[in-house]
Amino acid sequence: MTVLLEMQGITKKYGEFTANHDIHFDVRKGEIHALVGENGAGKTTMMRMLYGMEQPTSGRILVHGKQVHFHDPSQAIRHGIGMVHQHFMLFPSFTLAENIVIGGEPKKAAFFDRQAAADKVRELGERYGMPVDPWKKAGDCPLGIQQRTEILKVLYQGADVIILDEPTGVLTPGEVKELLAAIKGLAAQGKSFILITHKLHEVMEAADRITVLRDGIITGQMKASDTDEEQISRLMVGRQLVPMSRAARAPGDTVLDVQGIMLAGHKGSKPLLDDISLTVRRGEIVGIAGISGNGQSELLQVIAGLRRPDSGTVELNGADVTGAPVRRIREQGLAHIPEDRYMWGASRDATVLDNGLMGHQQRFRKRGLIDRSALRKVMDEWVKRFAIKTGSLDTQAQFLSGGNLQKLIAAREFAHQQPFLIAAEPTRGVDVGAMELIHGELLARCKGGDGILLVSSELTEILKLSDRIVVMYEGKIAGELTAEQATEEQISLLMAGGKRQS
Amino acid sequence: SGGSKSEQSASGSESGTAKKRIALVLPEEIGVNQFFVQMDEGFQKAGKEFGVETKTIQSSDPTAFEQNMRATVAENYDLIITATFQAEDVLKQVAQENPDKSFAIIDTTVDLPNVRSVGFREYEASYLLGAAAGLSTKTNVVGMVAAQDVPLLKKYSEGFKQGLESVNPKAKFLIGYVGSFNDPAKAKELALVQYGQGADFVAGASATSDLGVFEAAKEKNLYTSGQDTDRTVEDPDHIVLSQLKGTDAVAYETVKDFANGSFKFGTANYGLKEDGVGLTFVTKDSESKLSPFIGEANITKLKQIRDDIVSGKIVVKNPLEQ
Amino acid sequence: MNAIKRTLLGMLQPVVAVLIGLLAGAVAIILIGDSVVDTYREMWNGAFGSFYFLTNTLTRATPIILTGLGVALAFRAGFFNMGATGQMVLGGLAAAITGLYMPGPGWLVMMMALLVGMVVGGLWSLFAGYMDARFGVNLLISTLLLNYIASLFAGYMVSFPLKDRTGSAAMSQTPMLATDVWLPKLFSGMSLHAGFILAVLAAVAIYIFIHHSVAGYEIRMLGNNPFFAAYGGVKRGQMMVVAMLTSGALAGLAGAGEVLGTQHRYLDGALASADYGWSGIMATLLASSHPIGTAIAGILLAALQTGAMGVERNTDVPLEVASVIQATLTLFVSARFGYLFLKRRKERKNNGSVV
Amino acid sequence: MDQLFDISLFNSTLRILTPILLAALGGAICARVGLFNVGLEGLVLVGAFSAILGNHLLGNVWLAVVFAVICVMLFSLLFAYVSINLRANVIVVGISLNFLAAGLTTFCLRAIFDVKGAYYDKNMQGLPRWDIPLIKDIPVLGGIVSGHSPLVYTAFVAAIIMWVYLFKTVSGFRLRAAGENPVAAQSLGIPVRRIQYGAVLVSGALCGLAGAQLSLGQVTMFTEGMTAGRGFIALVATMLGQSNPLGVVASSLLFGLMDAFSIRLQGFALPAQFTQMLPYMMTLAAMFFFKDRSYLKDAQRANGSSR
Ligand SMILES: Nc1ncnc2c1ncn2[C@@H]1O[C@H](COP(=O)(O)OP(=O)(O)OP(=O)(O)O)[C@@H](O)[C@H]1O
Ligand SMILES: Nc1ncnc2c1ncn2[C@@H]1O[C@H](COP(=O)(O)OP(=O)(O)OP(=O)(O)O)[C@@H](O)[C@H]1O
Ligand SMILES: [Mg+2]
Ligand SMILES: [Mg+2]
Repeated sequence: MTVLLEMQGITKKYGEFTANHDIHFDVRKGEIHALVGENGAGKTTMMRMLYGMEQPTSGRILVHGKQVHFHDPSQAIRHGIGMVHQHFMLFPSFTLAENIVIGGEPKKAAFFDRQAAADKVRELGERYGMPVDPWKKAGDCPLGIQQRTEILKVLYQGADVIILDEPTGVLTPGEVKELLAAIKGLAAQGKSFILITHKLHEVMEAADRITVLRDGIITGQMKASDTDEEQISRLMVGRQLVPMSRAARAPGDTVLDVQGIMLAGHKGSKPLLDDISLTVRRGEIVGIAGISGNGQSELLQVIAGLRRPDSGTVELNGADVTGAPVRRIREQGLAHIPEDRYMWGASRDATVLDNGLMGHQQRFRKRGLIDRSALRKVMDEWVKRFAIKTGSLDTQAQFLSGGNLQKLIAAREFAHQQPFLIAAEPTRGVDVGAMELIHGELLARCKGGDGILLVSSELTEILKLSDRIVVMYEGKIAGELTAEQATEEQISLLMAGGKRQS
Repeated sequence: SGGSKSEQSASGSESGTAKKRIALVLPEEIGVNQFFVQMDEGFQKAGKEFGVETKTIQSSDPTAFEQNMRATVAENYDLIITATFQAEDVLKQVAQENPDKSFAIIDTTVDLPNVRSVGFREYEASYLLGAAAGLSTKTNVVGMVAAQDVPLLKKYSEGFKQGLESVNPKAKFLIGYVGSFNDPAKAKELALVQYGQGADFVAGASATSDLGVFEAAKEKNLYTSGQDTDRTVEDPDHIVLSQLKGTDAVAYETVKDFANGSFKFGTANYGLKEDGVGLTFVTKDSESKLSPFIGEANITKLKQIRDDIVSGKIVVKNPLEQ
Repeated sequence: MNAIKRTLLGMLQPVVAVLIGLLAGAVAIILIGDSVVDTYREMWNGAFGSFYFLTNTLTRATPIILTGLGVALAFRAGFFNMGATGQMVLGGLAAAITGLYMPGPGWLVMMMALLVGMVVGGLWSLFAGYMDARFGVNLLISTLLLNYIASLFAGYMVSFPLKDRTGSAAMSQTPMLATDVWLPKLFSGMSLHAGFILAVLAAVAIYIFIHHSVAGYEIRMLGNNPFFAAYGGVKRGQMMVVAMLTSGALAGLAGAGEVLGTQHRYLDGALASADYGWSGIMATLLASSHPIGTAIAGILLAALQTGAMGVERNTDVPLEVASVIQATLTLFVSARFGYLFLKRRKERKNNGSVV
Repeated sequence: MDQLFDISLFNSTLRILTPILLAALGGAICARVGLFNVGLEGLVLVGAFSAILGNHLLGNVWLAVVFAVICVMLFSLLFAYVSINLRANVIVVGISLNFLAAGLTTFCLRAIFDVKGAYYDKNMQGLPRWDIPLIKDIPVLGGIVSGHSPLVYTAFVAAIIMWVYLFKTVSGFRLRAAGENPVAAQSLGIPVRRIQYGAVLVSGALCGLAGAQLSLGQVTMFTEGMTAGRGFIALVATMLGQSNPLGVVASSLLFGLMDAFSIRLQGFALPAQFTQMLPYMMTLAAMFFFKDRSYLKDAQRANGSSR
């Protein structure tokens, strides 16, 4: 097979810090090359160099055997390299069609032929099994659709080598299956992929070759057929992972009681939440499954006090908190790992220290001032316990890798010691080691008698942790299953709006 | 002013011939008002003629003015001239703090032993102008475009109104305010509105903005009047009168007196009687020819009114004394 | 070591910018055919030439610092408050009214006048904040518009009901305040008044508030990411009230300080024509909303202005050219030469392969 | 009351709003590329001066307009260079430009024309008034619409062209993209900087026209500071119109109408200060009805200065 793209001895330094060291890496025509590694291992950095967003400190990049220097992404695009970024690069107020065709817009004279663009996008979506509504605004779409839009954009640009940086992080199992199938189909047609993911089963399912990165160094490179998940994770983490076992639990009193929540949709459209009732007891984990955009986010916002329901009640820890201010709800017993860490969970411009303080203001208040030294002490512990990689506590949060930021947020919320915890997508974009840590922590809390409401688009996560599983579809509860009853097929069917089989 | 003072100042001047140094410190930027420009011209002219070193200092705002005044005192000018009501506060303070320094103020009165003040009774000239308008209007509607609705400008508007009512009680008086001293476009709109309301004479009393009134007059064949200097020369067909105020002469005289050693402190007040204020064609001839809108007959009547004011037969109320 | 290096690098940026600004100003001076050296010497003298001129500069800096601090606090909370001028005008007017009509001993009246000025400025600012929070009326626009409304209203008040009827009665101004109500001068014969002390104290207090207090933390987070703040239980409404009220109160204090310390009466147009509001906004932006930095930038801007006055008085360079030089300097002071220069060099050093 | 509402009210509305509309369109295109232009006031002032200067030098009112446009475009390059290349805070740059323009025009007035305060030449020809052939005979409409300076019509045409450009053409689409998410636009190879420069230049051209309308259309003269805050009102119109050219037309119309109305309201018992408040009050009131602030938020975030 012909080598399309090659990195030879690439090293990338940020000041003193080496993000990539002596990387040798290549992509062949029609292959899917998976790149795996822990958070902060240097995967994204590698790809940014390939895509012209960063320049290597030393080493060479070859395309079709010829050395290239990319100074900006447009040059990479011209050489047939496309990238789907982990954090989307979309224009929220533009339609999906506009987002996809930008840079290669169909024209009538100098005018933008939006109809032609929509037709092309519709056709493109159908061809690759990723249909989108071309006329919808990107900002109004759920993350899954935004992700799809990003992939379609790269395909529209006609890339031969497509870099996907954690493309499945926000997709539902069905969507993941479709995506992987589409990738494989495209690979068969001669397109090449670099696939970055933390989900090893996806790697095993789709990849032809696998490269493992640890602390900026390649620790292994092999054919997918020659290896297994265990070996890969050992290469990634540098140690053996212990499989977790679930102890039987005996749930106690109700800690969260949601009754008949209604939330109207935007002018005349379907309600966002339609008569949702649900309880969580102490010492149990209730999982909410569903394709993103079916009301999970809104439900969490209602419970957390970020949105007022049109009717219905929320009772937390024995008190009615419907429509109460967030602070009161938190004091009443809520901790909350939010689903979108950049939108809700953190302030990028603030320091790690300031990000850690949120919600703990009262605890670290000393005569109206912030007791920073006490906070530092506590946060140093978090950093150690969750192995958060950060320059210092005074680094701005935007310089943390996504996984490390997630660990910071989790640590902050676990520190609340509240009887009820919302964990929304707690391990999105997090590597296996960190995932193990967060899962372990969740189970420990549950064992200690706290109630947990887990929302995840990751079915395995739901199945692994939950005692009961609630499936949401179009703002309604489509079904509820116990951990023993539930199978992946059953849940998938409910998630897709199918009737519950009894 | 003794010789010792000039010796002190000599250190600051380049030649060492002990030229007297006089500063004109203005409370605003010169371009804000034609009146300042005129004053500065008289000041500079006298400086050249009488061999005095002159320096004009403008100020961007009241705080800057105070700082400029104080700095000018510190820099040892032999005489510091300033002008207008805006300068009163600061001058009172500075002059009191520096009793051995000489000051002069134009256009208002500050009663201190080391200040020479010259005020004007513009309202007398305004009265004449108002009477002229009242005598001449054919539509019995006259207007005025003033800069701002502030007490200061009552000197113009109230005097005008008195004069107008005295000769033509039935005439309707319109007044519009620009809200700014330098927005000719807005002033023009105001004049056009008054024209629309039937005015055939619109007086300008809005400093630089008057230019907009003049343009409206030209465009709609209205009659208008200017301020301070003889503006009729600019467009005698439409600018038919001009209210006069001798600020340049006062600045000139002040410098002249100081240079000749005949400078005296005290207050003076110039009105029609002293020829400090006036109206073209009535108190002073003009290069331009008289507009038929006013007509010789009216001028004769106006001259009579002027004489009556001077003799005290007509008493024009000072609008600022209420 | 690293901290020292960072501070030095941080200082390099403004120094380079000022140098370029001076260079650009020099071009303007040469164009009109004057001596660059003389002009800049007079500029320096006008700003810092002697203790007297230094105090002049600090006097002028006082309202700039105070409005700047107010703007900084609002910016930190994410509210783009452009209404400093209006808040200052109403604060000044209110202080003058209190100073004139409140009975009691002078010092008490003075304190009350300052307080009332702050309250009125704060309420005017809060009004804009309230319209934003409650009705979604954009703050940036409303504060700009409220400036005009405040100035016109104050103009009406001092032209009619509150007009000074003593003396020549020609000015739109309130009567003069009794001398025992004036803010004390710090040095006799100099214009610097106690308002400057208040400004310095305010800078320190706002610094501690923003960077070390819990409420300040919540305000900062609100400004950084309002969603994050809401999620963490920060009460947006409450913090908005605190931020806008304080912000307006500081502008009101600036106005009250000018009235009690400099003009000793409310004089129509005096506060607006000096552009303290815009200068305050510039000071804040130059300092990236850091309170201490805002105070320093305020002094710098004031120095440019008093320097320009010095140029006007002592050279043949006219006032408008002095203001051209002043504008050129501020234009370049906010530019990031130092930063770009350093960054490029660093990149070259670190990434050998970059062409 | 019929004195308040007559044809001349609407006629003068069109005159009053034109400089504001032109400048606000300039502000809108800058806002669309993420540059919040507080310097409109200064740009218009330079335009007003250079229009008069051009007329004086070239003796032709059309060349004078072109001259003004070119001068302001050059002046606006300063804005572009300092804020785009030197990454200075756009608001500081805008405020500085306002001061710079005030100083520069005053200085040039003295240096070139040797006058202070105002330059006025009674022989100078201002912009002609166009009587539009057919429309001028229509009873009411003719009186309102016909007989204005060509720049009045230009302003409305410019608004429509800008609307078509921004929302219908490919190039306008990319311009909006560059403003909405510069990083993403850059990553697609869209030349963000070049687009920003282009937008600033267009804004300069529009402000040049605005200035020309003020000094050659509404009156024929230049006086110091004759913009008298119109640039700031244009800024408000830009924001109120959400940087959409048609929205900007609507907000400028509102302001122009209220200003024309407030002039007529003087003399109806209210003190002038209160009638002068009317345009600002009404604009404020109008904001209760235009609440979509998403675009403004982006614009504020883009210049990052609230941090
Ligand atoms: N511009 C930069 N300056 C300094 N350090 C950087 C920079 N970019 C990345 N890093 C650091 O380099 C390391 C590698 O980051 P990278 O994003 O490539 O990791 P990753 O493998 O993509 O991690 P994740 O799985 O979390 O996405 C991280 O520790 C990161 O903090
Ligand atoms: N100037 C910088 N200094 C330090 N780190 C930086 C700098 N610029 C970027 N980084 C870091 O480089 C990495 C690359 O960022 P990217 O946007 O690709 O996603 P990510 O943070 O790696 O997300 P995730 O960890 O989920 O993969 C991030 O860790 C980012 O915070
Ligand atoms: Mg990554
Ligand atoms: Mg990363």
